[in-house]
Amino acid sequence: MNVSVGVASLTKAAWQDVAAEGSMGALTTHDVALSHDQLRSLYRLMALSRRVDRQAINLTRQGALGVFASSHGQEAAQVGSVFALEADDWLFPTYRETVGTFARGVDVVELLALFSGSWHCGFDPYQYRVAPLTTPLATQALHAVGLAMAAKIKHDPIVALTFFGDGAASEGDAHEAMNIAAVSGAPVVFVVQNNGYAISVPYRLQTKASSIALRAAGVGMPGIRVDGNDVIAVYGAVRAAVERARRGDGPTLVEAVTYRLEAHTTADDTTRYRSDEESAAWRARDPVDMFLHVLREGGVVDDAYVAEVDAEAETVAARMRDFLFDAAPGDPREMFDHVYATPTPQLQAQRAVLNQELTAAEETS
Amino acid sequence: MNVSVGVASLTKAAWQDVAAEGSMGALTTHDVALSHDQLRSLYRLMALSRRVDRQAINLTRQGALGVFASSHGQEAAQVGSVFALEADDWLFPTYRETVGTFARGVDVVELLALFSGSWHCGFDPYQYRVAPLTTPLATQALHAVGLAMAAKIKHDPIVALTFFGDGAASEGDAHEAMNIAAVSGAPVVFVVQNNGYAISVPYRLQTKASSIALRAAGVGMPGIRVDGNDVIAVYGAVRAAVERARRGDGPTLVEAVTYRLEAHTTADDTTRYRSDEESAAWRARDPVDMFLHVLREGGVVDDAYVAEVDAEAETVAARMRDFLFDAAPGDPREMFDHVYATPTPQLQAQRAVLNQELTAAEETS
Amino acid sequence: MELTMAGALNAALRDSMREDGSVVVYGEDVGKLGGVFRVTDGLQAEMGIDRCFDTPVAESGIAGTAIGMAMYGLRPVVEMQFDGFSYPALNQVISHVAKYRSRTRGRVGLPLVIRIPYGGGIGAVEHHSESPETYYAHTAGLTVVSPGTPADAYALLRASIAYDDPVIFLEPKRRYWLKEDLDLPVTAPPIGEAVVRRAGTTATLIAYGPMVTTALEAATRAATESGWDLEVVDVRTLSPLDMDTLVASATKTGRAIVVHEAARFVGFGAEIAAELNERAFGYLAAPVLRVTGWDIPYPSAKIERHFLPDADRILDAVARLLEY
Amino acid sequence: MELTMAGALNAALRDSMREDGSVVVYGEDVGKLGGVFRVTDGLQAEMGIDRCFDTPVAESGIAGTAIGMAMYGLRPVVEMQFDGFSYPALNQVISHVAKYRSRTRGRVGLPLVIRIPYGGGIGAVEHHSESPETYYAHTAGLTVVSPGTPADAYALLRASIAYDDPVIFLEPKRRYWLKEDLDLPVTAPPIGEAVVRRAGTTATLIAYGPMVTTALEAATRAATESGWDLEVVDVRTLSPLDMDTLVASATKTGRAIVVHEAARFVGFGAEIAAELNERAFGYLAAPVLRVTGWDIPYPSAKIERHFLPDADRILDAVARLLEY
Ligand SMILES: Cc1ncc(C[n+]2csc(CCOP(=O)(O)OP(=O)(O)O)c2C)c(N)n1
Ligand SMILES: Cc1ncc(C[n+]2csc(CCOP(=O)(O)OP(=O)(O)O)c2C)c(N)n1
Ligand SMILES: [Mg+2]
Ligand SMILES: [Mg+2]
Repeated sequence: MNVSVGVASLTKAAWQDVAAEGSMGALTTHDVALSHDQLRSLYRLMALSRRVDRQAINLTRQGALGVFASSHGQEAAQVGSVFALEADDWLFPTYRETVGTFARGVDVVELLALFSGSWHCGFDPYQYRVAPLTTPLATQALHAVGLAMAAKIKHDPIVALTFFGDGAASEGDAHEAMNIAAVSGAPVVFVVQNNGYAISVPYRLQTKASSIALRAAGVGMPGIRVDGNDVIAVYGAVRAAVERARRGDGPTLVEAVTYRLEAHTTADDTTRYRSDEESAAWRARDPVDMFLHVLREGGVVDDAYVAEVDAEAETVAARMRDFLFDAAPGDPREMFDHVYATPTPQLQAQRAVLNQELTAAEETS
Repeated sequence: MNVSVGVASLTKAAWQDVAAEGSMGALTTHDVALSHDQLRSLYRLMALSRRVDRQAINLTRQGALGVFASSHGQEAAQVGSVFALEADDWLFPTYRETVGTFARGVDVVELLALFSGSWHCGFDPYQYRVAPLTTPLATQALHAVGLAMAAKIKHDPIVALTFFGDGAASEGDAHEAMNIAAVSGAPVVFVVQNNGYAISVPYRLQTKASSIALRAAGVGMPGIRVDGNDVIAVYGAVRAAVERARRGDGPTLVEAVTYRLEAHTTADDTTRYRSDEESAAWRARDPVDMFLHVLREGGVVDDAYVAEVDAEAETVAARMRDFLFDAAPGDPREMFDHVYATPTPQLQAQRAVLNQELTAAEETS
Repeated sequence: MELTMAGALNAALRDSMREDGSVVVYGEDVGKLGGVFRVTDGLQAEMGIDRCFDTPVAESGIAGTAIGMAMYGLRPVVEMQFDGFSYPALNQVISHVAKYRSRTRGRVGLPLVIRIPYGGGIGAVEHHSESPETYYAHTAGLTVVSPGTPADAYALLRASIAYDDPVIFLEPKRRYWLKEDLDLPVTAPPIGEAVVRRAGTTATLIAYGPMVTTALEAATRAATESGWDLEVVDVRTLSPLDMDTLVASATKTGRAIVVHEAARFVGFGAEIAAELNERAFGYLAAPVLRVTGWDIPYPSAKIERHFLPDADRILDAVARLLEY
Repeated sequence: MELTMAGALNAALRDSMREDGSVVVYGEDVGKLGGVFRVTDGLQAEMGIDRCFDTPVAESGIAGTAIGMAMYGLRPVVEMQFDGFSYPALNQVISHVAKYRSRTRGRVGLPLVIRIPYGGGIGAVEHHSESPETYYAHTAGLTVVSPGTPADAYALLRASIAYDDPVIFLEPKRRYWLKEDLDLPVTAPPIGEAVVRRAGTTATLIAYGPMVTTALEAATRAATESGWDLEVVDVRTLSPLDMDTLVASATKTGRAIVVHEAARFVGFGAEIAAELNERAFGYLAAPVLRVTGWDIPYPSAKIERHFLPDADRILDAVARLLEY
C-alpha cells in the first residue's frame, strides 16, 4: 500500500481520488486550514489516545477489562477523522474505534464499559451523538446511513460518520450501506480503516481490489484513498467528505491506509500469522511520533506543551485505573429493566425470581 | 444506457471493458468466431425461446401456470450467454432465466414446474448441470462461486455462470459472491441482466453507479458492459469471460444492458410505473428481429430455415400445452420424502397422518 | 364501510402518517407501485416521496437503515416484500433491532415497525409462503403482532406504529382479501391482549393470523356437525403473550388445541402448550394438542392444501382430545 | 489420552480430513491462526491451503459457497466464528441449506457441516454468547447436533461430517476446555439418539451442550444434599429429536425438567415440554418444568452468571417439581 508519504506538511494534505468512473487517481495535494490551536488540539487528542490505549491494555492484563482491541498505530486515522466533525454530527464506531470515540468526547470510563463487562454500552448515545461501539461487522454502517437519511428528510444539516475495517468491507452490509447511501444521497462519510488485517487474515486474502476506495465507483460515489498515518491528510480528506455531505452532495468513501501495531485484541497472538519485520516497518511510521516531529519543526508545539499533555494523559490514565480497576458489578436485576420501554408481565415475573435468589443469597452470606 | 449499437455484425462484438483500476473504457470491437451453423443455432434458440415465453404467458392466463416471469426482450442476453458455455460447465439461473435455461437444454416442461406449482424444481440439476431457478435474489451467485471453488480445488476445467439482475446487485450476497470469487480466483462468470427495472423500481433508484459493471473494479476483477440486445456482442463478451475463467484467470462480471418488455411477472401491472413510450423505444430494438435481420443480410438464414424453426417452435409450444395444461398434481405424500436422505421417525409419523386423511377422503369420494 | 384486510392496513398507514409527521414508510416497490399487495397504495402520492419511498433490493439495508432512522426520531414502517425475503434482515433484527434498548441501558429505544406478509395458501412459488413467527417470537426484545381480522389489522397496525418498541407485524397474506364492515378509526384491545372470538365450553381453539378464520370455521362446523361448542381465542400478540387469557379459557373448557401454519417442531404452539400444561396443570382433562404445518419446507402450490391446517384437521384433533 | 473438547473437535476434523479427501474446512481465521479457539489448529499445515483456508469476513458467503461446494461433491465443514455472527448466514441456511434436497425433489442433497461455537459463560462482549438453537431446530431440513462431552464432540462431529444432510453443529464454547480421557477414535451412539448420562428415579433432567455438565453437577449435589436420585438425559441431537428416550425416562421418573441457556420463550425446552406432556400424559406427577436463560438479550460479563442456569436454579426447580 504505497500511499505512505509520512506527514507531508501541516498545511497540505495528500490523497488519491477515485475518479467518477472509477479509476484511482494520482496523489494530489490540497490545502488544509488548521490553526496552530487546532493543530495542538489534534496532537493533544492523539497523545492522550495513545496513553488511553496503553492503559486499557494494562488494565486488561490485570483483569480489569475482559478484553481490549487496541488502536495503537491507528490514532491518526481515528482522531483525524472525528476531528473533521461538527458538534451536531453523529459517529458510528466499531469496537476498534475506542480512541476515535474518546477523541469525540465520550467519557473514557463510560467508553470502556463494553470491555470491562459492566454494560454493553456504558455511555448515552444521545449525550455524545455517538452510537455504541459495535461488534457485528459493518452492521453499524447501515445505522449511520439510516440516521443520515432521516436527517436529510428533516432537512437537518448534520453528517453521520461511520468507521469500518478492511475485513468488514467484505460483508454484504457494507455494500448495502454504501449503495443505499449513494442512491439516497444521504450525508454519510464511510471511513475504512484499512489496517492490513482482519484478525489473522491479511488484506490480500480479504479482497483482490488494490484499494477498498475503489468500491466507491461501483455505487457511484466519490472515493478517497489516504495515508492513514498522516493525521493532516486524514483530516483533510475526511473534512472534504464531511463538507460535501453537509452541502447535500451525498456520501463519500474514505480509505485510510494504516496498520494495526498491536494484536487484534489482547486475546490474539500475532506470532501465528505475521512477522516482526512487517510491523517494525510500520512502527517506523508511528503516526503520533511523525506528527509531533513535524509540529516541533513547525514550531507549533514546544517541550512545555508536550509535557503539559503528558501530564494530562497521566491524569486520564489514573482516572481509568481508579474507576475501572475492581469496579463493582451493577445490580443484576437491572438486566430486566431495559428490554422494553415497560417490562412485560413475563419479565417482571422472571425479575422476581432472580430477586428471590439474590435476597436468599444475601441472607445466607 | 447508451451502449446500444444494435447487432453490429456477425463477426464482430462490441463492448466496454472496465479497466483494472476501475474506469469504464470506450466501446471496442473484438472478433467473434461463429460458424454459420452456430449462428443458425443461436437464432434457432432465440426464436424457440420467444415462442416458449409467449406460450408460458398464455398458459398463465389460462391458469395452467400460477405465475410466470417473462424473458421477452432479454433473449439475446440469456441465450447469448449460455451459448458461450461448454457441456461440463454449470449454470445458476434465477426465475428470470427460463429461456436461457431452456436454451441450455433443460426440458421445457420440467423447467416450468416452478411456475406450474407441481414442484419447486422440476428437473435434475445434475442431468443438465443447471441449478434450480432461484427466487431469493443473489443467493444463487454464492452457490455458483462455491461450485467453481470446488472445481478449482479438484482441478476440473469447468466454469460456473450465474445470472442476476440490476436489482439483485444491491443485495449483500451479490457483493460477497463477487469479492469471494475474485480473491479465490474461482472460475465464475457473473452475468447481470440489467433490464432497467426491479419490479417497479427503475435503475436510477436502484443505484447511483452509471454501470453495474463498475462493481468489478471494487473487488479487483474484470468488468464488461455490453449491449444485451446484441446476441453476438453478448456471446463474444461472455465467451471471453468464460475462456478467461477456464484459463485459471478468475471471474468476470458482465453487465448485459437490456430491457424487460413484459411486466415483471404476469401478476404485475406496468402502467403504474412506466410509460409505453419507454418500452416502445426498446421494442424497436427487439433482439430476435435485429438478429434475424442481420442473419438474412449475411445470407446465413433463408425463409426455409426460418419456417423450419417456426414449425419446431410450434411443436415445442404444443408440448407445453399438452403437458402443462391440466397437469395432475403429484402425490401429496411425496412432500415428506425429500426433506432428508432418510425420513425421520417424526416425518414418517406425519406422513402416516396425511396418508390417513387421503385414504379417508378417497373412501368418502 | 366494507374493507378488506389489505384495505384496512392501507388505511392504518395513511391515518398514522396523517396524524404523525414522523412516520415514514419504505421498502421494495412500496412507492409508485403501492406494494405488490397494494397495502401502501396511494401513500407516496399523498405524503410525498420523502415519507413513502422505494429502496434498492436490500432487506438487511431496509432493516438496518430503519434503526438509524428511529434513533433520529422518525417512526419508520418498513416492508419486507414476502416472508421468505425477511431472512436477509435477520442479522439486523436479532443483533440490533431486538437488542438496542437493552444494550444502551434503556437510552435508545427503537420505535419502528417491520411489516411482513406471511403464510401460505395463495398458490405462490417457493419462498413466498413461509411462517417465520418462531424466529421473531423467540428473540427477546421484539414485540410480535399478527392480526386475524380486518378490524385488528387496522387497530393493531396503528398501535404498533405508535408503540415505543420495535414491532414485527406479521400480515396473514392469504387473508388480505378478507372483508369486514368497519367504521374507521376502529379501536380494539391493545397490543399484548388476546381476545375470545367465540365463547364455548367443549374445548378451546387457540389461533392467530391466518388460522383465526380457519379455527372459527371449524367451530361453526363443529356446532352443527357434532354439537361441540368450541371456544376460539385469537392470540393477536405473539410476544408478549397474553397467557392469562389462554389459561383462563383452557381451565374453563379443560381442553385446548393450538393451531398454526408454521412447522410444529419448536413452533409457537410448543410454547403455548408447554405453558398451558404447566399453568393449567390439574385442570386439563387432556394434554394440549397442536394442529400445525408439517415439519417440512413449504410444498409447491399444487399440493399446499395438504400442508395447511384446515377445519377437518382441527376437528380430527378435537375428536382425539375428547377421547381422553 | 486426556483431551479437551476443543482438542477432540480438532482431532475429529483431522481424522475426517485424513480419511476423506473431499472434506474441506474453511471460515474466518481457521487457516494460519487455527481458529480463534484453535479448533482448526494445524489443519492447514497438514492438509494444505486447498483443504483448509481463510475466507473474507462474509458469513452469508461462507454458508452460500458451502452449498455450491457440496453440490459439486466436496464435504465442506465451515465455521461461524461466534454464535452471534452466524446470523448473517441465516438467509442462506433457511432458504437453501435446509431446503435444497426437498426443492430439488431429492436430487441434490447437501453434505455439509456448519460449526458454531455457542453459548455464554466465558465473559465475552455482547453478541459472543448467543444460544441460537431454536432458529435452527425449528427449520425443517436441518439436522442440529450439540455435544456435551469431549467424547461426543469427537464422535458426533465425525458422524456429522460423514452425514448426507446438512448439519448445524453447535459447540458449547464454555466447555471447550472440559477434559476427558479418550482413546481415539472413540465411537458413540449415532446422530438422532439421546443418552442417559446418569440413571435416577426421583426426576429427569434433560439437557444438551453446555448444560449437560451443569445438570450432572446438580444431580451429584442433589444426591448428597437432598438424597434425590436424579436421572440426567443428554439430548445430543436436537433435530431430529429422540423423543422415545425422553418419554421413557420421564415416564419412569414421573417428573421432568428441561434445562437450556437459551431464552425460555419459544425455546427448545418448549418443544420437549409440549411433547412430553402429550406423550407421557397420565404418567407425569407434575408438569414438565423449564430451567432456562431469561427472556432478555444476553447480559454483559459482570452479571452473566445471574443469567445462566446453574445447579442451584435446577435444584430449586426440582424442589418445586416435588411439591406437586
Ligand atoms: C458479522 C461478524 N462476523 C465476524 C466477526 C468476528 N470478528 C471480529 S473482528 C473481526 C475482523 C475484522 O477485521 P476488520 O474489519 O479489518 O477490523 P479490524 O479488527 O482490523 O479493525 C472478525 C472476523 C464479527 N465481529 N462480526
Ligand atoms: C431476497 C429477495 N428480496 C426480494 C425479493 C422479491 N423480488 C422478486 S423479483 C424482485 C426484483 C428483482 O429485480 P432484478 O434483480 O433486477 O431482476 P429482474 O426481475 O428485473 O430480472 C424482487 C424485489 C426476492 N425474490 N428476493
Ligand atoms: Mg482490519
Ligand atoms: Mg431488473
